[in-house]
Amino acid sequence: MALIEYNKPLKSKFYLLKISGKYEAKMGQFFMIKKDSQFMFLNRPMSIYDLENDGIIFLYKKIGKGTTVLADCKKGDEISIHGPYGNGFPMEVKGDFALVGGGTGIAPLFYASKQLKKYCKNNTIHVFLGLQEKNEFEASFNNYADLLQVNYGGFITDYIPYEKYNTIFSCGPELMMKKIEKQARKLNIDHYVSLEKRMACGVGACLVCTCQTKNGNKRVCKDGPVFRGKDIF
Amino acid sequence: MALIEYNKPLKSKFYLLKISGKYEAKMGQFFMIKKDSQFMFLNRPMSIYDLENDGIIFLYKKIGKGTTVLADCKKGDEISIHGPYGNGFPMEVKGDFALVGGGTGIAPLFYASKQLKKYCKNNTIHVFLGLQEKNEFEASFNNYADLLQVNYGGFITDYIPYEKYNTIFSCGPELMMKKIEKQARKLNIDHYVSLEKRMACGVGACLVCTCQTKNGNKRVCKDGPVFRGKDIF
Amino acid sequence: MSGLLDINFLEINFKNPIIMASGTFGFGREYAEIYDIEKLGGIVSKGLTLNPRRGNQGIRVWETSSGMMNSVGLENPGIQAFIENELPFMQSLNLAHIINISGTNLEDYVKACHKISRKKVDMIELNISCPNVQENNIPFGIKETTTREVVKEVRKVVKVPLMVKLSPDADDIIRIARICEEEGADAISLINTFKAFAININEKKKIFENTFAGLSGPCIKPIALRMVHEVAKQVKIPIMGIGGIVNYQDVLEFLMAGAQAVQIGTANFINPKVGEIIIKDLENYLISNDISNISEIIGIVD
Amino acid sequence: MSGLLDINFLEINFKNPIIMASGTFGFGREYAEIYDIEKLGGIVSKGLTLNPRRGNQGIRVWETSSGMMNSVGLENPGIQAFIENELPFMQSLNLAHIINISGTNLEDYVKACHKISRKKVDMIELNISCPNVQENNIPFGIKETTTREVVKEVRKVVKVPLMVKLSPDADDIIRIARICEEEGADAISLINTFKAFAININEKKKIFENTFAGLSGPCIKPIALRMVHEVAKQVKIPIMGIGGIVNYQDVLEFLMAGAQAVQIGTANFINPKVGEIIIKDLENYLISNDISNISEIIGIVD
Ligand SMILES: Cc1cc2nc3c(=O)[nH]c(=O)nc-3n(C[C@H](O)[C@H](O)[C@H](O)COP(=O)(O)OP(=O)(O)OC[C@H]3O[C@@H](n4cnc5c(N)ncnc54)[C@H](O)[C@@H]3O)c2cc1C
Ligand SMILES: Cc1cc2nc3c(=O)[nH]c(=O)nc-3n(C[C@H](O)[C@H](O)[C@H](O)COP(=O)(O)OP(=O)(O)OC[C@H]3O[C@@H](n4cnc5c(N)ncnc54)[C@H](O)[C@@H]3O)c2cc1C
Ligand SMILES: Cc1cc2nc3c(=O)[nH]c(=O)nc-3n(C[C@H](O)[C@H](O)[C@H](O)COP(=O)(O)O)c2cc1C
Ligand SMILES: Cc1cc2nc3c(=O)[nH]c(=O)nc-3n(C[C@H](O)[C@H](O)[C@H](O)COP(=O)(O)O)c2cc1C
Ligand code: FES
Ligand code: FES
Repeated sequence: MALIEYNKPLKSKFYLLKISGKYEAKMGQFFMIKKDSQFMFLNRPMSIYDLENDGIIFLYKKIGKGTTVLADCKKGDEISIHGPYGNGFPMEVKGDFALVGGGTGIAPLFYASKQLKKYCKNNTIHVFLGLQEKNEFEASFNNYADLLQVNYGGFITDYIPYEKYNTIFSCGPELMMKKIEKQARKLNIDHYVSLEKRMACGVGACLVCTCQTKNGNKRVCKDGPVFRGKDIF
Repeated sequence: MALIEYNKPLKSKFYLLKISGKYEAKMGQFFMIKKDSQFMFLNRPMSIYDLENDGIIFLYKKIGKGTTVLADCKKGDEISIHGPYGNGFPMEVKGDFALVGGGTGIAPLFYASKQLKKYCKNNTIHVFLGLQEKNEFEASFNNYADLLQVNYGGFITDYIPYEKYNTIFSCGPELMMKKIEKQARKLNIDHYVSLEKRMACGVGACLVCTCQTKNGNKRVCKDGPVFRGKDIF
Repeated sequence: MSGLLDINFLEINFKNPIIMASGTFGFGREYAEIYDIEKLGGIVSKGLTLNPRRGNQGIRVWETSSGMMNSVGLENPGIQAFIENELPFMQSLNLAHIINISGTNLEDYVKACHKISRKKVDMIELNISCPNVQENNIPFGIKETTTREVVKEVRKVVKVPLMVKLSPDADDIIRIARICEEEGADAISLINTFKAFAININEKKKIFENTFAGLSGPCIKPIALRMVHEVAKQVKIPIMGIGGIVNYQDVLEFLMAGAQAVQIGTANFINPKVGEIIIKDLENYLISNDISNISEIIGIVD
Repeated sequence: MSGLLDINFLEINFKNPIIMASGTFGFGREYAEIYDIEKLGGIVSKGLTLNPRRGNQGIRVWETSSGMMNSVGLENPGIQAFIENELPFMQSLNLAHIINISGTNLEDYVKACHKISRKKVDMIELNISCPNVQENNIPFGIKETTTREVVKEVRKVVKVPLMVKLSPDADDIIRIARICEEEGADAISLINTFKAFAININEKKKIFENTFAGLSGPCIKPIALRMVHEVAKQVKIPIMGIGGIVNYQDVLEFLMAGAQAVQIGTANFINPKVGEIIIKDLENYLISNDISNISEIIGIVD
């Protein structure tokens, strides 16, 4: 059990939720969170948006039962949180990066850009975001990204100069990641995708989050959520 | 849905809960309240402790699952409330009153003493409370009672000068009410008891709160919670 | 009338498919004090038996995760007192009324049904979940033979539409439904409560004097929906879906699964105005989805 | 060892009556990263079949009120790969391990059981809730004849203790339990998930490609407890209680109702350390209630 520090509504039904406590995690990992409510039985997987010394921040969108319960949370409310889970984005990466996020897929990319900035000092980090409308959180990406490009309503994939990058991290709609993979394969870019699947345990024990890869069934929660693009598409 | 104005912990696991809104009710009636939680499916019946212009106040004790959920509520939390339900104490009463409460049975007596003071100006109202230890709310009974006697740990029934009263309202452990009824019958006092039974609907439709009376089965929620002592014991 | 929600069930007109379930709505009087219950499609009476019953002793209700157990034990005034004191009120309401009949032996079932069937009632719902005192206390609706027997005999005396209400504890609910159909039931309603158990661990005793009690509420919905879906595919007579419905989405699930109408029980205890709310929400759903009558979605999911 | 919680179940020593249920704990590896799982009484393996299975397509999990539905479809590496890659790990743990075996026809059941039975395993749990592809896809454990058949044949090849896991959808769970006993089962575990249904009302489609899915979690506890209580009174072999257990109070209910031990499934998903917590709480309960061994309360409620 942990306490909510804040839960700010942003545009387009996005929320920034900070939960107090000391947490350690790799970029691209996720936590399972849940508030006591009759409308939320299972935990909800949420990527790390940011880690601060005194808490962890999630960026989520209100889309259904559980996220509606979360959206109603207030400072001081108790919330249960487990994790970090999942493999996360690879740390032993090299070269210049494009981080591409669409919709809620944007969430893990902020902490990823922060981490990359810290550990890959010599490489450029370009961030590409696809959103329906302008949102309050965008600007903060400028703290770590060497370039930030946001597209509203269209296809962010149309605006990426793929040839510039050695590595791409992408997270968002399947169609988006698929398009990127096509380019990545053509240009021999290392492309890592972060997948979303409905989960129960979050730790790899129940097999409800299985996805099909070139190497057989994999558990998104344990073997992923980050996979090589070429293994998925 | 209504908002919680405050929820103050008192001694002996008692709490004073104020819910905002405009309410009207007779003394001895109750409301059904519930907070969203996986640990609270049914509403909980709670007597009216006090009615103010901008809200209703309950005095409850944390004894199980549901009251633990209530105890965790904070100012600003949403709570669902239905009512008022039940018959309440009779308004067309006469003479001098003793109000006798034990444990959580004390709750309805505060609003009852307030109402009696207002509508039966010429009669004395004596209040007798049985508690395990001194509590913060006791003193407020002095606002309306002409006499307040509190007993800690023992039997409050031993301290009542029964012969002084025309009418007794009692609420508390069955043993307490039974003892009073014995005296009331002897002295020909009008004795009204407020009963507690597990409830589901609270409105008289489901028959889970039936109690046996001299006049056959009665629903505590609808035909009661207030009955004539002589019909019950 | 908007026409959006009205349905025809066994040639009876329901303003909408929302019907209040037996035992959870009394005879309608109490909720009529709380809101305009004539907005409802219909109500089912508290379960009635030939003779008055005082019901079970001890605790009658126990809360569970997303549900409740009840052990009311069919407390009711008996069919004669009902006809005299309650039926006129139900008949006076501008909505469909269904009379729920229970019994603990065949003869009582038949006599009670016979009595009520001579009155002008819209429909009889035969509750076959009651233990048969003559056969090891196993409820009639669990086994095929007792189900066949009671439906056959009751059918002979019932002149009004006859709906049989199934128990989820039935050995094979599809077989039981088919038997009801074979024996002349006009419709099927399902499900009644599940047989369930609870213990007071502090006292190391069972909660209910009667040992077992009936489980209802949202906890049972996924199973109820499965049974409705299975039975709807296997019988030709119409079905009323029951079990754990608390909002309009649940109603849509049951209708899409093949129920022509639904009954709402336990949800009334959580919010007394739930019927009114669901009807409003259903209307809005139909309007915003451009559906001209609710019957269009019945059985739409395979 | 404190001795407070240890139990003897079929001559096997369990540190405590808390066992992790099949399909919810993998083979133990994942939770072993999260806490010291050797504190547990035992673990049951993910359900294994003779041949590897890729499991079901489409959505595999759906949340319900106080529960969840799953349609994993027995994804597993097959008995041979299990023996090579996973069994050594399970055997290396200082706790009892139970191997859960499933099949879709009699031959596969027998072959799989035969294979695993030659290894040093503590116990086999026979899952008879799987649809029998040779008989209309009705699960073996629903009908008496198929239950008898599979238990009889499997018993012939199983040399280790054999526990049969019952389905709550069984026609008559007491009869089915008795048949298992008659055919030589050493113990019974119950219950598996309930067959349930869910609809996506926006898409007007069923949620699961496989149509139905299994319901588990606290929502089913009152029914599971009833079944455990009923079966415990009707068979002489020991019982493991399963269904909706989330805390030590639930465990006490099952033990008092007659189960010798319990299995915990879905609760692991809500709090991964639930096993550790429950064991601690049970210990405290026994100490503060002056009970010297947990077995003292088994079946204490009539
Ligand atoms: C590894 C991972 C990380 C994620 N990170 C974020 C994030 O940072 N921000 C964010 O807004 N969302 C994120 N999501 C998606 C988020 O988990 C879902 O939006 C959320 O679970 C929806 O819950 P709900 O009850 O509101 O939706 P409902 O549709 O009512 O949920 C019903 C069920 O489906 C599941 N579900 C529904 N949509 C999804 C989905 N897209 N992915 C997984 N399960 C789903 C729910 O968990 C629940 O069990 C992530 C998902 C995964 C798998
Ligand atoms: C008309 C009426 C008025 C009441 N007024 C007050 C009041 O003003 N202050 C107060 O502290 N308590 C009052 N009570 C008692 C109060 O309702 C219970 O203490 C409360 O429901 C316990 O809930 P729980 O979940 O904490 O207990 P648990 O024991 O965990 O509850 C389990 C179930 O039993 C029911 N239950 C348990 N104890 C009682 C009880 N004594 N009466 C009725 N149902 C019970 C619960 O509602 C719940 O459904 C009143 C009861 C009635 C019937
Ligand atoms: C308190 C209570 C009393 C009930 N009494 C009856 C009854 O008399 N006859 C009957 O056929 N069903 C009775 N039922 C069953 C309901 O009509 C309904 O079938 C069941 O509760 C499942 O629906 P729900 O989950 O919406 O409550 C009763 C249910 C409850 C909760
Ligand atoms: C995701 C999941 C997978 C399961 N897989 C199996 C299985 O392979 N074999 C089996 O016998 N039971 C399986 N079960 C059933 C559980 O072992 C258990 O009987 C059931 O979930 C009820 O217990 P619970 O309410 O504690 O979860 C599975 C349950 C779940 C939730
Ligand atoms: S959510 Fe359980 S294995 Fe992934
Ligand atoms: S609580 Fe339903 S009749 Fe009293």
